[in-house]
Amino acid sequence: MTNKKSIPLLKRKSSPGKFIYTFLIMFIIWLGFTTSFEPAELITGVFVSLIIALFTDRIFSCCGMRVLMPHKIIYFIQYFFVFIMALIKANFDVARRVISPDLPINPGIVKFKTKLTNSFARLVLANSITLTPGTLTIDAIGNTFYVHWIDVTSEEPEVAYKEIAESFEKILMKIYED
Amino acid sequence: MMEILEYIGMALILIGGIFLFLGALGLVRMPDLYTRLQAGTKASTLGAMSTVLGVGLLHPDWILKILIIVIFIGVANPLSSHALARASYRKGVIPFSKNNIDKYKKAVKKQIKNLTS
Amino acid sequence: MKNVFIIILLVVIGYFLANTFADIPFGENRIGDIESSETVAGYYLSNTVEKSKVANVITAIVVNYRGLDTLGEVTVLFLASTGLASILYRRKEEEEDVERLNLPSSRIMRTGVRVLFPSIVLLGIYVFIHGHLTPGGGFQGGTIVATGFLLMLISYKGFNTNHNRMVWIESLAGLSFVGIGIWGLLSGNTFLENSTNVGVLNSLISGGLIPIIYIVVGFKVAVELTGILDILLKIKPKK
Amino acid sequence: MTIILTIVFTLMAIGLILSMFRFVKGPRSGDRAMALDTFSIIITAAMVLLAHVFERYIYVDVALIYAVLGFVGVIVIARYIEGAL
Amino acid sequence: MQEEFNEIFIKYHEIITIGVYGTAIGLILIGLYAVLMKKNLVKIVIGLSIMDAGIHLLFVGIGYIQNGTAPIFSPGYENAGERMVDPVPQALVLTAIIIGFAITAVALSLIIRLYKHHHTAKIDQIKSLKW
Amino acid sequence: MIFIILLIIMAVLLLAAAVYSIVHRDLLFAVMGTGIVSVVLSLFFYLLQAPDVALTEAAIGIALTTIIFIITIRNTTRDEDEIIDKENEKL
Repeated sequence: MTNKKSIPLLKRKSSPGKFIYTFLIMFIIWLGFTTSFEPAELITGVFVSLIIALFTDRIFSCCGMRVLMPHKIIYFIQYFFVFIMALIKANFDVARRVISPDLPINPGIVKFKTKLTNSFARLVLANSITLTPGTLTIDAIGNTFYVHWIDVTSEEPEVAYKEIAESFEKILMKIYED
Repeated sequence: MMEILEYIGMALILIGGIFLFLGALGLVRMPDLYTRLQAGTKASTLGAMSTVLGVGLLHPDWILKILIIVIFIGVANPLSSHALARASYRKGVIPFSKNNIDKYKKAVKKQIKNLTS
Repeated sequence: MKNVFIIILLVVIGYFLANTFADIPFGENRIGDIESSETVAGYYLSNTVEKSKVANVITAIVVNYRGLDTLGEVTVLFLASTGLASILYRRKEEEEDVERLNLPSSRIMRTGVRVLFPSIVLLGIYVFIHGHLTPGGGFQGGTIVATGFLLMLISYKGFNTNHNRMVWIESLAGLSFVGIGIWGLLSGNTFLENSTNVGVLNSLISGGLIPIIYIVVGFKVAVELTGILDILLKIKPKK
Repeated sequence: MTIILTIVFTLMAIGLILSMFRFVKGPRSGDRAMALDTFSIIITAAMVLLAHVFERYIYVDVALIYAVLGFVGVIVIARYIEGAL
Repeated sequence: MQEEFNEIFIKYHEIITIGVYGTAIGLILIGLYAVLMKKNLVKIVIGLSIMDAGIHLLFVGIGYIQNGTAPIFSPGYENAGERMVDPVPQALVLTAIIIGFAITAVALSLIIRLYKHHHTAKIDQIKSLKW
Repeated sequence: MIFIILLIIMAVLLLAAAVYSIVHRDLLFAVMGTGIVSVVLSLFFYLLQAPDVALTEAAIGIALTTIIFIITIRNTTRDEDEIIDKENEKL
């Protein structure tokens, strides 16, 4: 469970759920690209998304349709707001540090363990950590995250976990790990 | 209604410009690579997102493509800075640290040992 | 001595270039009224919309009016990829121990690349399907698709391109490109001339053969560039 | 409105110059790659803003390509620094 | 915004001309300098690509028309043919960029091959090229 | 005003990046210099109302040119004068 090896790329199994999920996401992105609802565009979009989904569904999708359940979408929206708040806070933090003349920084690399096992959830967590106040994901080996922290308050993994990742991870657990 | 959207859009564009500038300033002022990466990534990502969204509010019929651009920036930019930080650490760029807090060194040594053996 | 000579040469070339371009005022309208203009640009700008119903004039020039040039361009790309393959040729027995990457990339990056790859391919396909409506076209779209493959190739060890399938796609695309061109000849026009005239301006189905040609070109360019990258990434320096 | 756009473009131009400064000075290749990344992201934003100035929707496509592909170059450089290629 | 733009264009016309043509000519000269002076083959190819960039800029600069817009008849611009920039140089440059990439790829693969043979990438040390 | 600001900045940046990539001894940095030339050149084309050309330059210059140059310097040497310098390799 903890040190689960990632499955080689081409040996992943394809499944109908994954296929439909990939197809839907690709079609939404296609709509974003064209921004038009003409029948010809829609038919081409369906066709192209089907072809791409056929070839890449086992690469793209982690867990099929169960991410798109209604209650999970609510969690997604909640996550989005938490993330946006953290992003804005992060930027004022950076602005404060950059502008102040004596550079108030005390950087260091801390580590903490995550409970997430799904690699997609880990990607989301890592990107969120990179974009939130004073932290930058350097690496993830096994289930340990190594994070460069611009203002280290404590070296203890538990404290670091609480300060950096907990608010995101709670919601991500609900989305991906149920 | 349209005027309100326009004012919000202009405000977003201005904020975005300021943050893009601050990101570049952080790139110059910070003492070592990792802190530069931090300042650069965060500020420039929010700056670009906010500018792009501001333009989207000025032209409501462009909003879908604008949202796609915002999502792509949000996924791709942290990824590149993560790759850069990891590669630099492995090539021996030592982070600037006042109290020598570095939990990553051991893990890298162990991993390299595993790879070579 | 050589230094001085070269600097004198550069100064002379620079002087004459600057002198020449000082006579061409920047931003001057040299086309004039496009209907009665004697320039090629006037002809293209005034005739593209009615004759071929293509919004993007550059696409019309590249694929339709100067179609033979595009055939040459595609040939140059094809020659480049074959030339590269033959220059960097290695024997079968050497091929055994070839590994593309020395080190694995981190799991976060692998996941990120996995998520972005289908969207990048979709973007490339969007660019070459909409070549006649928006900026872009077959060459650009093919390049974007190849960039997506590049991203996979540099982060996954197990990702391999299927050589046979690539050869098939490339030959089919090349054949249909030439076939469309010869069809133009057979129906009494010039090579690659747009003999059909269907659709409404600024909708997806417009421009007759032009979108089809650009889609074909897009596939061909994507496959060729992916092939070039695959060959280049597999060579290893001698230790 | 025009004054805000002028301010924003001036800020972007100063940002470009600052990252060029980091590019020329940066002691290690990581710094230079970071400067390249900042370049491409500032230019993405500038392109979308210029599409608003020129009032043409189709220009946004170029910015889209930059947003998607801008990070590929940096990842390639990062993989080379790592010694993985 | 358009009128203000025109005013500025006329007022600072010389600066803009020097900015575009001067940059292009500067790039060409810098590239040429590298091609002629540098010993390393990779540097020579870099010089070639910079020269390419200058020539592309020169072409697109010639095609520009004051107050012009891109030659694409997109919605809302169906009748704007009068103020579109010259499409011909753009089509030429589009072709030239792709071909330049192909040339760069072949040149670099030749350099790799030469390095394997001679263990150097400097032209003054590749003795068998002399006769 | 926008036009003038961007144009002058871009002219300066283009020439600076070009000179940098010609002068610097480390070939990796020279290649990154060409990357900057290509990025800024793309904005230049965009400003000169040539989105098609800008798109082509963006698609080709940013990733593909960089990787073929990088593969070449990996298979040859990274130093222009081929003086193998351990400190320099490490950077």
